[in-house]
Amino acid sequence: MKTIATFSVKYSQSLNPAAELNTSLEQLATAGIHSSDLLDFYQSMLLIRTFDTKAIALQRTGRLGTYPSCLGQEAISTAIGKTMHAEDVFIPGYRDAATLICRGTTMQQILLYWGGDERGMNFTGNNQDLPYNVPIASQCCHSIGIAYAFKLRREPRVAVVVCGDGGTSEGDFYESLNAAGTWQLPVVFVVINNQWAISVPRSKQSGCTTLAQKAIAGGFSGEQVDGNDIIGCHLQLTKAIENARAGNGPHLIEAITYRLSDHTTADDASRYRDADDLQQAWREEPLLRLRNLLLNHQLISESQLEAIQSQCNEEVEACVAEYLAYPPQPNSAIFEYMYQQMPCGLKQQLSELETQR
Amino acid sequence: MKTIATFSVKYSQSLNPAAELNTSLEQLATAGIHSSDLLDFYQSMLLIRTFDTKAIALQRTGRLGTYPSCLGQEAISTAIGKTMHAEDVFIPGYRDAATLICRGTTMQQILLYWGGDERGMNFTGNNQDLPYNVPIASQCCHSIGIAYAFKLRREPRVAVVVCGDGGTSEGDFYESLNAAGTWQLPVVFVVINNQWAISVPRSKQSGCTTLAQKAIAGGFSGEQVDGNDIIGCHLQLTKAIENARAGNGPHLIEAITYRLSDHTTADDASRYRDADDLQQAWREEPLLRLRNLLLNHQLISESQLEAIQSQCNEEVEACVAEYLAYPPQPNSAIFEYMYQQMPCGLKQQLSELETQR
Amino acid sequence: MPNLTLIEAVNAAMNFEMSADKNVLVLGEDVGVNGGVFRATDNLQRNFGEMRVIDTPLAESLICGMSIGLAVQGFKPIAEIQFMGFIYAAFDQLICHASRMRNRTRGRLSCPMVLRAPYGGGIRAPEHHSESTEAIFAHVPGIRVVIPSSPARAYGLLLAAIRDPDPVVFLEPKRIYRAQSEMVEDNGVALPLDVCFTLRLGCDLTLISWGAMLKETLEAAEYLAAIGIDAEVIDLASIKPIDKVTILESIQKTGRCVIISEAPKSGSVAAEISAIIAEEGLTSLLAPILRVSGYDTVMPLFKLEQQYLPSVDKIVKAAQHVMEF
Amino acid sequence: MPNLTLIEAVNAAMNFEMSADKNVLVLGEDVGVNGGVFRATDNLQRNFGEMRVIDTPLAESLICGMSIGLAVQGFKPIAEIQFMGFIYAAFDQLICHASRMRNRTRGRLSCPMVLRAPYGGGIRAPEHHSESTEAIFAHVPGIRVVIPSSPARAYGLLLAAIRDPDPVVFLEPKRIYRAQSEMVEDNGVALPLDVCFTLRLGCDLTLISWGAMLKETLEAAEYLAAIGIDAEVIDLASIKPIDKVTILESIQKTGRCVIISEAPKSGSVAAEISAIIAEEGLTSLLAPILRVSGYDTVMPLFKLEQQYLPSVDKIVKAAQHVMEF
Ligand SMILES: Cc1ncc(C[n+]2csc(CCOP(=O)(O)OP(=O)(O)O)c2C)c(N)n1
Ligand SMILES: Cc1ncc(C[n+]2csc(CCOP(=O)(O)OP(=O)(O)O)c2C)c(N)n1
Ligand SMILES: [Mg+2]
Ligand SMILES: [Mg+2]
Repeated sequence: MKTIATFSVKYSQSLNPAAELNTSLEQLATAGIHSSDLLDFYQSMLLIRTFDTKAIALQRTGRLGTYPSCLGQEAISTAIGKTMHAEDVFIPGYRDAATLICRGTTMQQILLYWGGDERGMNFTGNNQDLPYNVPIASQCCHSIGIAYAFKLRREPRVAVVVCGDGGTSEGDFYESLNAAGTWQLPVVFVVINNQWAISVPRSKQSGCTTLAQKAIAGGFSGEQVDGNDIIGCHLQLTKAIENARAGNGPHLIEAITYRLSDHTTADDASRYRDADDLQQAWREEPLLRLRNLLLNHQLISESQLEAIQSQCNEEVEACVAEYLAYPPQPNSAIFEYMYQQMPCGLKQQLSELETQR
Repeated sequence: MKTIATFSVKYSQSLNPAAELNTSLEQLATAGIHSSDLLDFYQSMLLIRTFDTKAIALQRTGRLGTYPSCLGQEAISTAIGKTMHAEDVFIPGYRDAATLICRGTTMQQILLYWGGDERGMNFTGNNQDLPYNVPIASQCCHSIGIAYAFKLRREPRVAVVVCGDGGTSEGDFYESLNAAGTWQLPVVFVVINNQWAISVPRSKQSGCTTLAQKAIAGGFSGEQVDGNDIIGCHLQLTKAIENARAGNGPHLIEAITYRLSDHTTADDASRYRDADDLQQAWREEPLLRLRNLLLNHQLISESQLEAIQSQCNEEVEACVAEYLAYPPQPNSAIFEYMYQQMPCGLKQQLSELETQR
Repeated sequence: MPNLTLIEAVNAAMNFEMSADKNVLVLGEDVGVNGGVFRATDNLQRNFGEMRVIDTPLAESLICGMSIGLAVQGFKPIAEIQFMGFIYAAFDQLICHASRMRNRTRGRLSCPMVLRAPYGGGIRAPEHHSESTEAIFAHVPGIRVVIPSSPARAYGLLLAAIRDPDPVVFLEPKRIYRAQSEMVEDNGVALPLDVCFTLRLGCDLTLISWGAMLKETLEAAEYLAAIGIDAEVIDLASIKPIDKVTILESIQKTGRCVIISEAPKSGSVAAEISAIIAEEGLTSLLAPILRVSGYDTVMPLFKLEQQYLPSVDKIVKAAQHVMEF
Repeated sequence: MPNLTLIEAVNAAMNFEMSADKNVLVLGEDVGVNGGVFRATDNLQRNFGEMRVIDTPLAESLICGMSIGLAVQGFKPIAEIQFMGFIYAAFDQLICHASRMRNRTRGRLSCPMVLRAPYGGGIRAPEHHSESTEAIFAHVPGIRVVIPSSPARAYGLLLAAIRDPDPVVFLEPKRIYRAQSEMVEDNGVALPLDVCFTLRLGCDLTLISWGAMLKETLEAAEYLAAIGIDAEVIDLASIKPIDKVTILESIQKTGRCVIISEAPKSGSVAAEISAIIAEEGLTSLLAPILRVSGYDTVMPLFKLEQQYLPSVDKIVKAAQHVMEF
């Protein structure tokens, strides 16, 4: 027997839970991450956490539908938003408010969507990004078409698609990996491994030691990164995205993080999850370590931190107010976007709706 | 960055195209393959080749429907049939007449099926084996349920499922790999890589260097074997199947072979395939090398070989005669097996059929 | 005799049959410790262990496909698809394999499995969580499609589905999972499949519905009774095969029919019922057969879902229209 | 003006539109060098290159899903599913995404794609190669379903489908791929979608059919004419949305209707047509609406497929029954 192929999966982390950086701030700057970027990261992560808390409060008080919190996943989600270029296309799942906000989706739109209003997906800034995606992993196939479009038009653009640890069990995920490898497409897959698919732990989702190794089945490389370390996430994402942009093909990043919240507001994680596990996960969450890094290196003061928090609160409150004041869609909105031209039969049904109610 | 996982894929071959064995006959006997086995292998492979030739002739003369030849793939397909135990379950695709015949399906049944008669799938000997499977790779999921059943009942049985190189692109294939790995099921996946999925060459099917490495995405091991070398196939299959039987979980074997025929009798491979490639493949086909091994080691004489051929011819002719004389199914056969109890509505439709024609 | 909601009745039926028959298995996403997102499988894993109540990886085609493998091996799998909106990836396995195993093998192998899924709108759920596409399944030869509309019928029909030797798609109207409790004796007595249930006798017109819409349909019948219109109400229950006899007999008596369902109108199960009557009961008809249904649109997000779903008012208007014809 | 078979017309339409519009792409299994297993895409890769005529890996969900990605990026993909029997794995992408992209994003993104597939029985094909499940697609809001029944209509309707701004499932009746040739001007002129084609005017009864069954339907009409029954023959062509106006006008004239299709009877498109008439044209009806169709069984393997498929004789008998009613 002779060995005909070998593969490996690497792990990286720049900022550990104790807020220790594996490099110096100077070196980080050479790598393109300046202190101002760190502040910017922090601000964005705090904004999304503030938003998230508020969204749950809105749901609890009947002013929003079921909402999937991204508590604990702010680092990887923000890093994706910060690393991608405006002209790239983001293909989200449903827990990706952080990335979408970085890319230009307004918080009002996100609230509209989870408030049961299609207008939430009419993104204004990032208007080529795909809308929220609920059927798990189905979005991966879309990223293949989008990346193929870039390649065919010879545009230096990249498709970035995310899915969860649960998503890696779906056929669509693998069919997409295989296609990306076959055509060497400019697509980066980010698997946000938050350890849970609703109540199913990572260990029951797959017998693989890493989810990153799934890329090997697509014929390209995969790696793990500490998904709670926004610096490491940004560095590795930058390499992957710029490589893809340069025509070097696809890559997969498995970001190790933890879903600190219930699956959604309709879920009760205490039914299936150990309180100790959760406690441990809280010690590794992404905001605190970045906050401590900033404080330890005197990049920010306690009072500045407070100011940022107030600013986030204000921004979120303003958006919530706008959301709550949003005029409702007319009933005809059920019909208007089914086809570019409304067929006769639909016109008849619409007029029935208008007259019969 | 630290390496957290490494993987490799191995290749093995025992009998090369020049009929050279990488070991001695004595050692082979210690490994469980005796000269009598080699003769038995040859006889089975010759039978299927004879059958295959005849089936194509029947199709060309209007006495059989579309037929997918297994020309060139006799070694791996026969090896599977010879290695599995009777109590194991085989989950075929559509090009697996060789394996089915080894397991007890009659040639009449195989002809009935390709002759457009469902009775061909009412296998008599191997009556727990699944019927032919046409929707590519969908059978992989069935193998998971079957292997799970063995595990749940603590039976020392193994499910063996095959698919083609094309089949490895389907979601069902990967979902099954992942499930097999998650539950450590007694299932062996055999990917019969015959280099073509109709007109699509292996290189356009996947960017992977090997198809064996797809197993890594399932969290278990995969290997390549020369699929035209029945000795190597048998040895590697034995290890995989007995390992699975012993509770050591799944394994994947990619058997490298070549589809010497058109995809089916409805296909014309000369439209898309190089004549030189085909010529080269003929030099590596499985029967000739085993025949030469037997002759070189004086395990058989030319006249014995002729006798075997006549015997195969007779056996095939007898089955064909039986097939051609088979009484047709009555029209009611369309309805009879839809449900265990025929619902009223179907009874009404059946009586319409009986009276209206 | 316990007072059960529909979802509790579903749970009780599975629990009963798993106790009675060790070949009955449950599998799906989150069906284990979590007991299913609606708690349909609550306590089953505790009662019957991890090997018989299986949390699968997140893969619907696998769930349906492995159920087929289990079924041909003599088990009776009850597979849960978390919401009907996610059942489509399992459709290929259902139509190509589950529905055909018996026919393809001339009875050598068969596929006694149940594919359960919550379906329908009206609970302010997120996108893809409110559809009702039962018509798609009702067109597939070789399967049964069953929809209960009360706790007692959920209990009895699910037992029947599990015991049935052929594949059954069992769709649960999630809007009424907890709408009503009733006394359900947990005695393992199944209800018949392939028959309708006449919930209300009447002689003026026939209202046919299934699942959650029976709530509005029965309310409409009450209202109609108050204004002097005596409606017969039929719960279709078995969506496939359809019990033509009960329907045609009712139409023969009433001569008028309104069919109520929340699925998009075109190509719905309501169309099949209408076609059956137009084919075999036309001479009884005194008025057009009306369908009160969802629209030929995507189910809107929840802000507008009440505009989409048929209302009592709409049913009443349709009934009046038919009566005045 | 070339004499084209239906399959040649399909090829010509794609070739025309790929020349006219560089955003039109073709993708699928074996569509490249091999030109498709039925030669629908013959020469397209030679004419337009490997980047625009794409041999995909063997994965139907991917084919449909990547078409969606291409479409939202402004391309107009024409995806081929090799046989309708293998389209189900693509159904999830079609119903959850392709059909909804415009609606979900309030028009921001749209999905102008065509999903082509050969369908139907009668060519002695292997298992899973002879089904007709158009009813399943016709129930999906947000898509169009189109079936041609002659070379000229294949050409004109496929052009319309490619140019349509919304997703179209285009089903090709493979039994008549090469049954007939006719003059088809390759001039890029599309036919309208959403309308029926009246192939024969008549006043005694209306025969409605689509796809390959129009062959037997037209033959039956000839036979009926010979015995004094004057049948109007309508080619449905657009299976979704259905052109109710043409159908109801015809029924108003004839008062009698037989619908012919090879799909299993229950829940078929024939049921929807029947329901439309029972709802909006009942007062014109002089006789029951009969469906001559396949049975509620799996399409048998080819030894028995002729017993399954509706025959001219069966259509004639149904028509006579309706006339004598
Ligand atoms: C195809 C499909 N099946 C099932 C569901 C129901 N569901 C919603 S979220 C979820 C778990 C997803 O887990 P993961 O992919 O890890 O993402 P996470 O929720 O952790 O972000 C499930 C099963 C769905 N939305 N889509
Ligand atoms: C799901 C599905 N898609 C498409 C087809 C049509 N088809 C039949 S065989 C084939 C190629 C299969 O190639 P491979 O898996 O390598 O097996 P081989 O024919 O080489 O044995 C295709 C595309 C099918 N049978 N099933
Ligand atoms: Mg997760
Ligand atoms: Mg192959």
